[in-house]
Amino acid sequence: MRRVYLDHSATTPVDPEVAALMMTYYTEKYGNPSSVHSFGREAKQALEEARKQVAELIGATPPEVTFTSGGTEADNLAILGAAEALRKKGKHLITSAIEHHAVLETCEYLAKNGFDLTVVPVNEEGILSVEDIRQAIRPDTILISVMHANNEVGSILPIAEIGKLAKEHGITFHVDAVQSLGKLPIDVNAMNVDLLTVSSHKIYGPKGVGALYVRKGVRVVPLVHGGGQEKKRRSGTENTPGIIGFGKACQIAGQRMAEDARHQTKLRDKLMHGILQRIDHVKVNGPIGAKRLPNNVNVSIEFVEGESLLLSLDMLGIAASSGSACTSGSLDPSHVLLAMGLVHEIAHGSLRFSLGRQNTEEEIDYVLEQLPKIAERLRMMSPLYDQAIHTQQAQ
Amino acid sequence: MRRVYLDHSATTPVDPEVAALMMTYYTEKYGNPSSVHSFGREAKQALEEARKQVAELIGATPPEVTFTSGGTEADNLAILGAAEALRKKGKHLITSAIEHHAVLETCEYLAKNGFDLTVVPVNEEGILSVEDIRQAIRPDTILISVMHANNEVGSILPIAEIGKLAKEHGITFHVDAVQSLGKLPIDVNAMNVDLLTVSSHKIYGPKGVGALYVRKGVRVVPLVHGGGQEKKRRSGTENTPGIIGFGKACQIAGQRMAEDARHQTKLRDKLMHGILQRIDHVKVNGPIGAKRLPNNVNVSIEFVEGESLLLSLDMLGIAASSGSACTSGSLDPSHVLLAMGLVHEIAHGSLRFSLGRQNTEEEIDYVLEQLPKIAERLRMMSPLYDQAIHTQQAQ
Amino acid sequence: MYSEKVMDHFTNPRNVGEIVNPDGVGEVGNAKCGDIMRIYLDVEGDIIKDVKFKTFGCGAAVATSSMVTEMVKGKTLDEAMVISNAAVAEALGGLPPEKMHCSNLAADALHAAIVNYREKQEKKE
Amino acid sequence: MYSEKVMDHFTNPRNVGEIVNPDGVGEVGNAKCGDIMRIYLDVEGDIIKDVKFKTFGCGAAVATSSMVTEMVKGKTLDEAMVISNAAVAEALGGLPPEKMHCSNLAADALHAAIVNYREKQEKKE
Ligand SMILES: Cc1ncc(COP(=O)(O)O)c(C=O)c1O
Ligand SMILES: Cc1ncc(COP(=O)(O)O)c(C=O)c1O
Repeated sequence: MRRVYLDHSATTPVDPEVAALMMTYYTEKYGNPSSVHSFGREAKQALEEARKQVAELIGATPPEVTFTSGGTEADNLAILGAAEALRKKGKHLITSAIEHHAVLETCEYLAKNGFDLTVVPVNEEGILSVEDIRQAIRPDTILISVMHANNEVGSILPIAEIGKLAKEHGITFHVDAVQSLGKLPIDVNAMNVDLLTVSSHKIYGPKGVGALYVRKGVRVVPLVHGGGQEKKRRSGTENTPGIIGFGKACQIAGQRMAEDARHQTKLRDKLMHGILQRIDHVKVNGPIGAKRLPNNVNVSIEFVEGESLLLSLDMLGIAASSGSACTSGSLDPSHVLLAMGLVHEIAHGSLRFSLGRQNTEEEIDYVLEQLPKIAERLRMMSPLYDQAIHTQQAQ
Repeated sequence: MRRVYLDHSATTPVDPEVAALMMTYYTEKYGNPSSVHSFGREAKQALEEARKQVAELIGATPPEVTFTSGGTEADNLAILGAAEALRKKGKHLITSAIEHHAVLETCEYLAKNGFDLTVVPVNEEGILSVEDIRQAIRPDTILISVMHANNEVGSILPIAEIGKLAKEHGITFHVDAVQSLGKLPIDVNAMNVDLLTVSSHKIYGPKGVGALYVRKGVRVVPLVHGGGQEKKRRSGTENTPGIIGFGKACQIAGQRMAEDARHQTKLRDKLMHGILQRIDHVKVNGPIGAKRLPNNVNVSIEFVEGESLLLSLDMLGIAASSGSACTSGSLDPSHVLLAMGLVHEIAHGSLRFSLGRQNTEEEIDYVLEQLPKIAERLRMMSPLYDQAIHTQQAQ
Repeated sequence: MYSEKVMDHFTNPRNVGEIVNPDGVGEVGNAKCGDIMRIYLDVEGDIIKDVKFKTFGCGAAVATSSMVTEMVKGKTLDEAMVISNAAVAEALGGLPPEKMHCSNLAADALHAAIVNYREKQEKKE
Repeated sequence: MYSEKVMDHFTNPRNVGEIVNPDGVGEVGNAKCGDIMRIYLDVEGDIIKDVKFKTFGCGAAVATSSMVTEMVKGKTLDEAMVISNAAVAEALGGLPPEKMHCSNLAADALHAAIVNYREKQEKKE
């Protein structure tokens, strides 16, 4: 069966060049980078090369990059680690309503353990106002954590402005850049970021690898204790093949960023407009144009439920995702869509297509051919649809 | 140049069959196991298969296995997580003097944060007495953490007896089985273990993957917050290819355990006896015979320093390790050797060879041919050697 | 995730649609929680002659709706009243645990339709 | 880890050995910390005619010992006294940071040997 993968914000395939490089480090250059011998030294050298590659993509210096087991751990290390390091200075944290669970849950864990948390709202496009952050700042604010781009609706947040504000107030600033890495230029200095989370498996690197940028001079208390690897910031035998793969993926992403953005923006707009043309009662979620990630399409198909859409697409080989409660394992639909003011029934019907390097126009045509039929079929089954149609006709 | 890898306790090469399987999950079956679509489902299915494979090797049920980013994280999750979960019950922890840093440092972190810690000593073979554990137990003891086999000297500890004791007293029992997995039979039920740490890269699986066995009914507070993966015990997108590799490595290790042990015991004894025959003033560290891991050789070559030995071996392509301070990054030699009562100068001269599946008799012959020359050369340089020889002659 | 039988009922749902002037209608759920099921009944004597459904919800919601209609067509109302959500799930070869509570409401919708029918009958009498 | 020059001095250490009846001997370090360096001097007038070392220690310890002997052979005692550990490390093309303190003591051993020589001379006088 034909398979069209449009869920790159969930995870990406590993670039074949990256995978081939990793293979070498699994089976041949398999030394432990802490070892004195040549097996260890060749691993160590490659590890440091990867650190350089990651640093380069975000405008950092290599010693400021700490490797972790992924974006989630990096978010936790940033937030728990900075809060612990700064707890004598204050106990107030600021974050946004549309952060990833890795940030929100961690902030909420702290809120339950003696810290105060302000969650700044977003507008209907999924963007927060810098003014709201300014208003939230208190004398005891120690940390602001705001994502660079949102994983569900692709909204891009005004990080540089928040960074300026945080710097003025001497507040540590953490940015979750998992979704923007490789898609938008990142410069930790120009953006005045102190801590920045990145993850490998969203940029054609392997799963289970991420990194936290920690600005020189900023302290984070480690989460994991042991052998003292990663300059004592993160103990545990380094996942060298994974890290090396991540480094390579960063290098490739840096080289291809403009080309990738151009390609994906084109497909994005084709898909978004195509859906709006072919299906009525569709709402676009997130901003339109430059404030949106080049690879994100998010629409709500009214009167139908997200998981049903996903299953129907899946039977045709099309992989997408939804903010429906049924796909999140919780009883509520996506907190991001709700924070943007969507009513529950529309949030339940949300559908995210996230594009990748390998997608083609032809694949988009296939989706545009199939999706209207699916929506039609599910709407014919939906008690909400005839209600709405009747109401409309009555008006 | 010829390369002989004898540092398998530091890390192992990935089994080619394991690596090939992982490759598929990097580049083809790359879905996120949380996704609804077929890419997600095939990843999820393989993940659960791996959970079964790991569970099987330790006599557990699959839901009792939580995947982590390695042995270090699993040790931390066990100790920090159980201590946090049980802090209302008591605050006393017991561990041994020869644990890995991942356990010792974590226990010491807790000791600095309101818990009491008893570190039970070991004898000159690197084995503790169950009686000492019994003596250490207090009414408020909540956790005992003892390793199954030591990574430096290969001593095997009386886990089943400690498990019995812990159970009698209703104390949670954690075992670091990183070095014994695949080498010794493990049965969490027969051994009365509540929490058990394993790591993939010591058994021909990939680095950056491990697991914590958590007995049904035992609670550990998570270290990492977020999307709620691994039944909320460990958030973060699962490292599916790594986990699948680990599962496969467990399966292979289970099948080969007896054969591996036979092969490595033979090489171990050949190497150990060969060194004793060919070099004078050599001390064996750790037990001799059945209480020693099949793949561990640890000797102190008196009057010479460990790193010099390693470098000299490395120049001949032989990879080994040492408990010398110079290789640990600290100012003291191995805490394990010191706990066994070795004087500093002898601990500094320790040399560990850890054998693996692929090692051959011929490789051992090569080491036995080269090592005496190296020892001789370094001793000729050593001010301790002529002192000792003069003292001896004077007697 | 879903069994083959669930996927079959999701892909080819039985008895989907409306009955014009039904003898009974039942609806459960709400859009907030993401599942709404409506069941229409045509009753002759004590027998369910025809049954149709409309459902807004996930795969499990559609499949349980479809399954329940198949299970009760031709049955007496009393027989239909004792069919539980669990029985529907079982007839589908099981549901994922997280779907057992929120999306497994089709029997409730059926029961609501029967109650609605009986209420109407009482009024007539 | 180590530069080529360090490895060269480790592999082919210059001036390793003892001087029988040396004019001066210096020793620093102790076995506890893992590094002991002993330096023997043969002095003629003010000039270091011969120098030998024995070292127990890591690669850096051996290499710095070897390097310092090479640096001072033929030099005056005063010239030798101003050679620092840092200068030895630099002559080796640098050392890993963690080796700069614990294993970089060869100049100290040399200085101790010179002091020993001078003390002996004073006694003779
Ligand atoms: C914005 C954002 N932050 C954090 C994460 C977590 O990263 P990881 O999947 O590497 O744990 C993700 C992806 O799941 C994400 O999209
Ligand atoms: C006994 C023991 N425990 C824990 C660890 C840590 O495991 P990992 O290297 O997977 O972090 C190791 C290995 O380094 C070990 O030998």
